[in-house]
Amino acid sequence: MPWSRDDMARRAAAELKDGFYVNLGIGIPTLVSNFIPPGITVQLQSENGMLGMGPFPFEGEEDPDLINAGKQTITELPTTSYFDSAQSFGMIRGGHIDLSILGAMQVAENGDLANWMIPGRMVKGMGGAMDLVAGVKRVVVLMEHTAKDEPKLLHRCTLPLTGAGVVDMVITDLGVFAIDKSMGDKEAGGMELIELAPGVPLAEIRQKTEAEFRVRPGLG
Amino acid sequence: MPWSRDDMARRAAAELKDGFYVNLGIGIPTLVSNFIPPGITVQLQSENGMLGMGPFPFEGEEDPDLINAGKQTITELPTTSYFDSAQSFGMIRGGHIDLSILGAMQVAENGDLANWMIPGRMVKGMGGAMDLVAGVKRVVVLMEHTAKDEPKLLHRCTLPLTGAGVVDMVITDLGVFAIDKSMGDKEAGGMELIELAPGVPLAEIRQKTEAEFRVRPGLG
Amino acid sequence: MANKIYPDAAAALAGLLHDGMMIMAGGFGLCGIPEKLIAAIRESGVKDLTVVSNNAGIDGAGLGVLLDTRQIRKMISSYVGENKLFADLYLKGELELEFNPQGTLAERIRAGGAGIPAFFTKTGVGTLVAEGKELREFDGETYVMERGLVADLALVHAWKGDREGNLVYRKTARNFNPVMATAGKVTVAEIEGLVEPGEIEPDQIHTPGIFVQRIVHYPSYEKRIEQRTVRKRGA
Amino acid sequence: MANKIYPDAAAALAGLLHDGMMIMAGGFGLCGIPEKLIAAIRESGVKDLTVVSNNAGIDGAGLGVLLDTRQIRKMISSYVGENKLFADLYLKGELELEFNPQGTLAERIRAGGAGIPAFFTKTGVGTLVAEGKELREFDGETYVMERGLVADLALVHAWKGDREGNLVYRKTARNFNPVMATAGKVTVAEIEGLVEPGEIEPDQIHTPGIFVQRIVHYPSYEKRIEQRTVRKRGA
Repeated sequence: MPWSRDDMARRAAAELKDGFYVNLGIGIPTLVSNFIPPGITVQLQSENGMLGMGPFPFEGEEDPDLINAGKQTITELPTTSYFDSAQSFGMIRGGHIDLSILGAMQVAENGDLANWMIPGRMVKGMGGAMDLVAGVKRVVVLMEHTAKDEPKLLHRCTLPLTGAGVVDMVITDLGVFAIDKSMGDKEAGGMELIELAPGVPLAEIRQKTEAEFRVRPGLG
Repeated sequence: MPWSRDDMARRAAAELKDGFYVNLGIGIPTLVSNFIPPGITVQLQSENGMLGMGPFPFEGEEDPDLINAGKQTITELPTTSYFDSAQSFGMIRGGHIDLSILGAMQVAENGDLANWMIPGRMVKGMGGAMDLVAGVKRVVVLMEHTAKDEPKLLHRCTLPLTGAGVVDMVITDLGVFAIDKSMGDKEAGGMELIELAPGVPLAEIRQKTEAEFRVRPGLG
Repeated sequence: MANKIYPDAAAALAGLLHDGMMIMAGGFGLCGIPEKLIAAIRESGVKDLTVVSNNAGIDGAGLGVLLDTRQIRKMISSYVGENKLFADLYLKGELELEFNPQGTLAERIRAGGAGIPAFFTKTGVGTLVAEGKELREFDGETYVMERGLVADLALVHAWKGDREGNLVYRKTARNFNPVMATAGKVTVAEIEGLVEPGEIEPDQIHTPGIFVQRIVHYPSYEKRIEQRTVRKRGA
Repeated sequence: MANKIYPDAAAALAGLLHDGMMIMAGGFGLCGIPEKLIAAIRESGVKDLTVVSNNAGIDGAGLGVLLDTRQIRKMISSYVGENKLFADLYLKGELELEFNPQGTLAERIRAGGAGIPAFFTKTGVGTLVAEGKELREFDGETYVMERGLVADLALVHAWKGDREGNLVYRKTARNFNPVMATAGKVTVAEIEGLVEPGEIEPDQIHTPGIFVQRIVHYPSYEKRIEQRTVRKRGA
């Protein structure tokens, strides 16, 4: 049975380590904060200028001066600090954030990521996504395995890239893939299926994936 | 009679305008703060990270965390703000400081300035001087006209430069020179004597100046 | 002290506006935007503006009000997804758009204010953003060169300010405001609270007064919320 | 929360030191220097250091104590005029020296911490500082390219800090400390006052905890004054 969105978020949360500084994208990645394992403390960064993001406010306690990068009202924590946009992206670009978990339209087997633009349709902009994938130490993509039955894990992305060779791991509703970015475009084989959602046959993943990938020995 | 150091500082203070942000170098330039004309308020910047520098503290009130760029104990004012070295030099390099008044070993008729190094003797370092002359809107040099009877206003500097084509005005004990930096190295005549200290003969200035200069009509 | 306080936003902008100019406006979404100054820009009728701002407001709020009046010719932004009129004008070719990655935008503005004409960044390498720009390798990694940005006018919103122009921002309303304050040939700040010099602890000043030429004080602001997300009590 | 607090400076540096490494040390003159951490570096005996610091201390104080023991191979500084031993070692060829203009030094460090490998500046164009470096024209003006700096270890001194590593500096003791905190592969902070998270107002934090990996708290410091200048009362 494929993973639910909560299952996917729970699996992504297993990538967190105590003391990590983490940036969560909008959509399914936001759910990850609900599944932080016990005994682990992470600080969530919001690229509009905040470290130590707290939960949504109680009704009536919303503060228009306190929002996250998705423009949602949030709260602060005892660990919170605020800073300006240049410092925020200095933090991101300078490699100080341990982990970024974000959504994607397409991921290629060489680690290329596309998640900001569909040519010919309205373009909303990349926001901070290009900075995050270029600067954060480790990039985990959390997305549905297919879109309208079309594969999203591709040999090469067909949409304009957000970043080239930037993705380290992809978690979909069907399984988990690790990408060895150091392989680059030089040869196939940089992508490896390392986990299957319980009861999902390997054949199904193969059929729904365009990207070439190895299978971790013993899997499936 | 040549100007005293206080006279020179007073003349330099006439370059201040109300609301100016000013950086004063060590030595004679420091004296300028004693001669700020009535009705004029300026904020003094200290490049180690302070705007709105106050006077020396009363004895017993020295604070080791509060010094100026000359490492002297100072005080703060109601207008004071503190910031880090990157912001301080962003302020300087970005052209936000109106006026820098500093000392010099040599100034050339094209606006070149040398004030940081004598080759073969110990080198102390340029500190913030190169940033100041490159970034501040207007640079005024305050110096003795000669050193051991050798001219300091030269055709070209012989010492390593602090900045090329950066000086707008030179005030010495004998007079005041304006330098039109836009003339650059293209032709002589960028430097003009615009004031004489009272009773100083033009002939004396000519004799003690190697730089080529015009004399403002009616002077001397 | 030279007076930096102006009676209202229109007065604070008097003499600073001309058609075709470049204006920076602080804020992220509708958070920390210079709303009174934007309204005064609208009233002034100045047009053909190039506006540098992370977002373009929403329909009828923020910079959206300058889209209504077609005063903006070009936006330099990182994300404009919340504005339907924007999409409409853009698709009809009535509005130019230059997308910058958000961090590149912030750094370009910071560089402009700090006298840095250009810098290199990893962000955008291998994407549309790097097309036509100089690429360069440092220590085995490829970077793209981006240029500093200086505007004719920067508009910022601060929480508190004193007569000298020292500013303090509040929570995530800080965002682009401090860097933009450094990058305007002239910077005008609207503030929520006006205090005397000395009332703000000098270690806690976010924007030193040197960066602010004009100040206008309004005691109340609209401060719309884009996404009102809450949780239940006692959950 | 992962523990960042260490019992003393030696413990805070344990496992981080190796001969030939590059260390950044905050401070301007003797103001805001990480004096306890410098003393622990001396005790450790680590050598062949490249030290990035605006100054080199004075004889017997600040980084001067690491010159006494010949632990420093090279200094990257803007001004070393207050140190006689420095002059001596340099003239004897026992110490390398790289002068950077103070603003270029600050910007190189800030760039290193912010993932900027290189930038252009006007400072130093036409001087010895620009020799051998790339020059480039932007909008009719000539600039020199300077490189970002990242150190193996950054040592900073702060006034207050909490267990998360959020730091606040005091007056002009701030100087190079906040930028260096961002530019160390590991950053160790010595603090004068330790408080609990939440005790520092989040709008007033100068260095967010993400930049600080280890903290050591000492309640008292030497804090020598280099130039004790005073005025008379009732003048």
